[in-house]
Amino acid sequence: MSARVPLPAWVDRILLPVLNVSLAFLIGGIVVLLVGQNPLEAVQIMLYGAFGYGDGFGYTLYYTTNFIFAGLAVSLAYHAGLFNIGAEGQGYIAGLGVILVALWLNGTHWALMMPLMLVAGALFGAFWAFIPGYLQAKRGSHVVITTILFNFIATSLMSYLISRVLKPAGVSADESARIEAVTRVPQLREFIPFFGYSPVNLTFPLAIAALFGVWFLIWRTKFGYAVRALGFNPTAAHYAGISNARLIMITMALSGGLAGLVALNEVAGVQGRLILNFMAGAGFVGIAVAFMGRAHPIGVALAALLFGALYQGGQELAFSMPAITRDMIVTIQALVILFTGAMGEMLRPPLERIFARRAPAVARPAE
Amino acid sequence: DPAVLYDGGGKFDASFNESTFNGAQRFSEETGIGFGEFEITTDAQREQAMRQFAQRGANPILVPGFNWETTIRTVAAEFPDTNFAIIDAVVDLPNVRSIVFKEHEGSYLVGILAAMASETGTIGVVPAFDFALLNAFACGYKQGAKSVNPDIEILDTYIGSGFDAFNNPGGGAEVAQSQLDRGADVIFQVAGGAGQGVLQAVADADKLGIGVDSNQNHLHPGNVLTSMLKRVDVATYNAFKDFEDGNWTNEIITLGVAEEGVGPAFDEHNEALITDEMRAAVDEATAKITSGEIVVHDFRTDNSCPV
Amino acid sequence: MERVNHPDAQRPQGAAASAPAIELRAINKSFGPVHANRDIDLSVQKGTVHGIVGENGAGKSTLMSILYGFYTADSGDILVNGKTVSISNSSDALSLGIGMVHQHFMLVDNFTVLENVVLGAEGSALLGRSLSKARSELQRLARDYGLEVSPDTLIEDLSVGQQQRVEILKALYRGADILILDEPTGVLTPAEADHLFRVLATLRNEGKTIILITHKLREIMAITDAVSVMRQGRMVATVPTSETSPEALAELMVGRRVLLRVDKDEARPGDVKLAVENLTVADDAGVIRVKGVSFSVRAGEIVGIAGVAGNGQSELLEAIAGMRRPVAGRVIVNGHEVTTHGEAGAAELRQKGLAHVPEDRLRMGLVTNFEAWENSILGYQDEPRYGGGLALDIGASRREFEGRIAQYDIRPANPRLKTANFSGGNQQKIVLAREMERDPDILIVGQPTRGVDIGAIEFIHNQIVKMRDAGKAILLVSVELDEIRSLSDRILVIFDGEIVGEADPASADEGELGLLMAGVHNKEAAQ
Amino acid sequence: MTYVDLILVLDSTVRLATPLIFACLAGLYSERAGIVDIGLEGKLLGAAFGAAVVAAITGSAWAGLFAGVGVSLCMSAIHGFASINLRGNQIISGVALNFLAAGLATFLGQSWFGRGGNTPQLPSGARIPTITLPFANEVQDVPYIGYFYYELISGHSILSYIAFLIVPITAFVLFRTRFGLRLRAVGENPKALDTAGISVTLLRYQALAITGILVGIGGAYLSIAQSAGFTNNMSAGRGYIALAALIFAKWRPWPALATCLLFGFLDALQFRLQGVALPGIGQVPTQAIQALPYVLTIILLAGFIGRAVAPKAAGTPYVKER
Ligand SMILES: Nc1ncnc2c1ncn2[C@@H]1O[C@H](COP(=O)(O)OP(=O)(O)OP(=O)(O)O)[C@@H](O)[C@H]1O
Ligand SMILES: Nc1ncnc2c1ncn2[C@@H]1O[C@H](COP(=O)(O)OP(=O)(O)OP(=O)(O)O)[C@@H](O)[C@H]1O
Ligand SMILES: [Mg+2]
Ligand SMILES: [Mg+2]
Repeated sequence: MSARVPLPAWVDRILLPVLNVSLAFLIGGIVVLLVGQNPLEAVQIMLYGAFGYGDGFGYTLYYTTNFIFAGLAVSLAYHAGLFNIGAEGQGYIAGLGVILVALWLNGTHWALMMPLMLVAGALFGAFWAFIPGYLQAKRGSHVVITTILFNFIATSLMSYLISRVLKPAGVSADESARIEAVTRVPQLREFIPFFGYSPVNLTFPLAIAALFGVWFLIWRTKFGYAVRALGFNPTAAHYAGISNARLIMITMALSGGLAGLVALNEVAGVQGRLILNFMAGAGFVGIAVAFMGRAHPIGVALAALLFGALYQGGQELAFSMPAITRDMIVTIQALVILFTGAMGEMLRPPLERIFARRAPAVARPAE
Repeated sequence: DPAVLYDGGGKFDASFNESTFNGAQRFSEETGIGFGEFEITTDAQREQAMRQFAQRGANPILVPGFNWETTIRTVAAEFPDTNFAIIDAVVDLPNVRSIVFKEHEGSYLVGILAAMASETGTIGVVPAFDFALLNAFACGYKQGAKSVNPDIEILDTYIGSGFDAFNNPGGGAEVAQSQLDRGADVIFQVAGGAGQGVLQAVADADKLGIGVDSNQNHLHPGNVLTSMLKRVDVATYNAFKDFEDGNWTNEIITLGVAEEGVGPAFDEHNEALITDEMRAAVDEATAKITSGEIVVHDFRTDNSCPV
Repeated sequence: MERVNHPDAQRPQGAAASAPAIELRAINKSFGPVHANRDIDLSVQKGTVHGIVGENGAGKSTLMSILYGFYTADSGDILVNGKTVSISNSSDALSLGIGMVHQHFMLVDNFTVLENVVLGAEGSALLGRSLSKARSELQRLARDYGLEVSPDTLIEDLSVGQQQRVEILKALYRGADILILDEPTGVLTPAEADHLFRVLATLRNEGKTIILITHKLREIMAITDAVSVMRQGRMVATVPTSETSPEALAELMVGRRVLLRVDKDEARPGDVKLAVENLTVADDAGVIRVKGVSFSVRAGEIVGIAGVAGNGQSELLEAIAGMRRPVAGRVIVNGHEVTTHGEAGAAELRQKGLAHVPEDRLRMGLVTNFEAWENSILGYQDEPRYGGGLALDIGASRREFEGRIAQYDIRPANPRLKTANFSGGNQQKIVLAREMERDPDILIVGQPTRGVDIGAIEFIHNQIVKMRDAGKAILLVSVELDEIRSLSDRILVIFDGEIVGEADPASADEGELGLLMAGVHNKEAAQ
Repeated sequence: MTYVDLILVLDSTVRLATPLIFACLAGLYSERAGIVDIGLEGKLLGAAFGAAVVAAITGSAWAGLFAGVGVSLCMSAIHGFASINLRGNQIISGVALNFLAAGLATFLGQSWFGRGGNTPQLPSGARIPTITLPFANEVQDVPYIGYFYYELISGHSILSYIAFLIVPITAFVLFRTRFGLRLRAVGENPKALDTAGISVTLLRYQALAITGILVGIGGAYLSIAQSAGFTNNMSAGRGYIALAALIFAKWRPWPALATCLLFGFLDALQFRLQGVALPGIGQVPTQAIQALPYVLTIILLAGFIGRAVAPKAAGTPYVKER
């Protein structure tokens, strides 16, 4: 076995991920070939659909918004050593907070309402994550189980509330009353016509802000310092005078709050009403996004964009190539997760061989 | 060319999306005219895909499911020269045809059959989850059964609490079993894909199931009493055909028992199960519903069921 | 009394004629950019005890791990009993009769002793038979070598000394002819160490070959036949032990003269700074570990607590540091009774002027995934000098740490290096620098030199004495009796959660202290 | 609730618990070996698909069972390659497998059968049969005992009996065999095993193979025993529930059985309590009843179960040199 030489930074951070995505598409391309379509054309359609024109790009960003929030939610908890599988349910419950405030003050201008809906969504999401956090901190109940179970409970609760409480009589769909246009979070297209009809809205800049916010929180505040200490070594955190229990509860609540912002995008930004299952799996995609992004906001942003592009590009592909169904899109997404996430190191050894410098490694003095 | 956009459950949901597809397919086979189609994966794709079809000149554009209501309002207004059709909702725009079914009426007739076929005096209904449309089926069914036998016991059990429930035949089978255990001998499934589990469990126990949406009598001949047909396929076919023949109208089409848009399926598979008496009772109720003598309550009007 | 006994003074000279048990030729190994071993040659004669010494990070463990097949060398040859062999994994090594006791134990914590011993050498597919065979074999080993350990106890319930015994038993159970021990005495009490060396002597007399890595030069002088010195990845010398001295070895290792004893003046004790009254503390499982202990520490004195590991020292330290809520009793720091023991209690104690160098730096004192500067504020992160309000002032923290790097000679001098990548000695310096530079009134120190090389030990001891001379109250807990004796102004002996005696380091007799530590309360009973 | 009701609920419990038991024990092997498997859901689905496809084509339930196991073994192999050889993140690999199964099953099913991924309805010969135990019919009228034997003990799918059998086998393997000892060791401290001369890689692959086989049987149960064909996404979250059950049971086989039975029981009960007026409370929304199993689980967890400590090495790839 030869000495392992670290790859140049650009190879590690750019070339390797690019090669991984290409590999995923290569395998996806074989699937496309199998159904008798041209893979190159398919890739072109996907790329064009995701980035090539205003509408498409807007849709990409709209999906990205959701995935950023969900990815950040999972990441933040992860830094404290907690695996939050419950972003799906937390976002779902947050929808309730958003809609309650929106309907209560329906007709009020969005400039006033957006902060209110944001806070309401975040609070509801935070609440739904706080309970598992509390149970973990005080009762030692494993947060993985409790968040899974809370997803199921959220489904039941929301089903009841939407179908039986919020649904106006005489409406056939199981959904809440509508939020008036002035109250809804405005679409970016109202300011930037480039985005065409796409639903990307003011929540997107908020997501970008959240990326910075979480980065700042984790790496530039005392709180973040404590969170990371806790995540890496709870005993050392205890030694440092940090209250592990309190920190677990706060971190879970913050994580749920972030997940709750998905609801702001969906309920107040896109749907304008509360519908069943509006999360549509965004919370689970958030897990993949967080881990692929190595729980770092830059990574989360890129992974969220990748998934946003896959969702939107996939839509275009399914639309333009009827032979390619939505299930194939899911398959291609799976391949991307597999090759860029789980098998991301596969190409490292060959790259290391290629980039291994001739000269023997400069020895760092052993001490 | 015409186009179809399916609702969230997807083209092959063993329910009304599939029915829509069948209608479009029949039209295509008969006329040789192709049709565009798209299955959404997220709610945000509704508007996007509908607009894409409209921009590419598809006409008419048909969508099954009331979830399309908001979308069609937006997009139909943008494309006044394109014709749209929506099934299960009313959209009052000059270029939209609305097709609504009175599922409660058809379910009422099916309920009559169930009550008459039951030997135990207990029957069941299995909706996928607590959802107004599904409750409308269940509520009509209960009214029909009670009209035959006011003392009949009707078990009503949901499989799950969200759209996932449509994909859970294992859960459907178990729910059916729980009703069978409690004495039900006729069970009406209103659960899409999960309904197959219901019918399977009922057939395994050699009792009677009732299919929904399309004719499912053939699935377990001798163990499917009937199916509550909802002729989405016919409505789709007719819409496309009307457009082709120049007969397109932008009106509200209500399909109830009177219009033969809903009702029980009779065919060779359930011939042996349906007595003349049952046929007569159904015919009588059909006549009374048509004449307005019987008004079947629609759950959706007030979110509640009188029985 | 000689600390390390030689049951047998004569060395098997005749063995030199046959091929060496182990011969390494031009071994090279790199971890990424770190060249841990370069062109290492080593020859170990059969039936001898061969010592290896070197600073932290010199490459000793790496070399031995290569011999044991845990790492694969980048280049070089290994000869066992004169034959070139290829050792690509540990089972190759085991089948060549090489056994190893690792520096960091390779035990499964929630397994019993017996299960750990048979793991990988079970024999039959069903456990029952292997276990009963191992049980009787363990009895034999216990008889032959005095390595007693209860076979059905979980590893996590054993003291480190006992855990190490299990490691040795593992190797012997596998029939090792060549036994590698990597810093085996780092965690042992003198009595345990003595015992270990008696066992090693017995093994050598049976013809087995032993390679011993240690930082304690006295052990090298006492037990080994030859000694090799490593420095910065190279083998710098191999000499017969009889022809060298601790001073000479120390100079070879570090490259300069090292003072091997602590120089300090009389203590001038002042006011009581730390008082412990009737302190009773339970461990996580609720077992009472400290039983109504009372003592006090004055400004300007070092009070040493001597005792065999596992007699309540850890719980005592944690209670004093505010991390553990006592069952009963009080801790009075600087005249104030401590109230917020438990969850976030350590923070209150720090504010009151108590600094704590924990026993186990990797588990408690450091977040090894943090960069070094981040660890330099651990526990003090909320102080205003590291940023007002919520924000953390990275610049200030780093600058401060850079100053300390120079002062404490922390190597490599890179504040942004991940802490895990510093050597044990340097990790310890990071902790010490953090706690001492706070200018605390009271310093409690647990096992300050565990696993640390002699150069660093010298430095650390001098720092502690300097603190005392600056008028700090210092409580020192160590299982190294030498360390306690050379640093302390007063010695308290702890046994089974109680202070069983007090001694003056100047006059205390080592044997007497040893008996106290072993729980023999009065001399008469001992004799 | 009468005696008969109780027996019927328990009967239902067995059926509902069967796939959970397989998935949960499957997860037990991999997590005990230090590999977190969040992909149980996808493996259940993949196996259900494979089983239904082959059963539909061959008409043989046994061929279907083998195919189902084969599919989940392949998925385990991918998981192993990613997380053992490439030291990739086990969670991502599991999530990817979940997506892969959902997408590929529907895609392949559609291209083979043209029913949107669903396989054709299986005839009874292509389904795993149920077993009537000896004398079940004869004794069914004996009060209590006879009925208990007839209804609850007899008459289940062969796979249900296998599920119950796997539990003592697992307990035996885990705690009484050499393999079990090594398996537990590799999940706690792989270094200890490595230095003992045992290959960590090989052992982890073996564990994953067992995981594949067990979860494969569980998936086959869904499509060719409980149901008569494959339906899209028919695993319906059972993989996640199994994961929760595993933690609840603290990674031990008998408690795993108990937990799966508890989940099955609460679910069975839930179906029967819908619409029933509860004493003292009256009619409650069905959603409250549906959420009951999860709420009760959380209460049990918080109230009685306490801290669950995972195998120490679970989730982290084994790296010798960094
Ligand atoms: N697993 C590893 N991965 C990468 N680098 C390593 C690893 N183990 C050791 N090193 C590097 O190799 C060098 C030599 O380490 P080694 O463990 O052999 O030192 P040592 O002489 O045993 O030190 P100590 O006295 O502290 O035990 C270290 O400085 C370290 O940087
Ligand atoms: N992954 C690694 N990368 C770089 N250096 C490492 C790595 N792992 C360990 N080291 C370094 O290798 C050297 C030896 O490590 P080892 O774990 O054997 O003992 P140590 O850190 O010196 O601890 P001790 O205090 O027990 O002597 C140390 O310098 C340690 O920090
Ligand atoms: Mg070492
Ligand atoms: Mg060391």
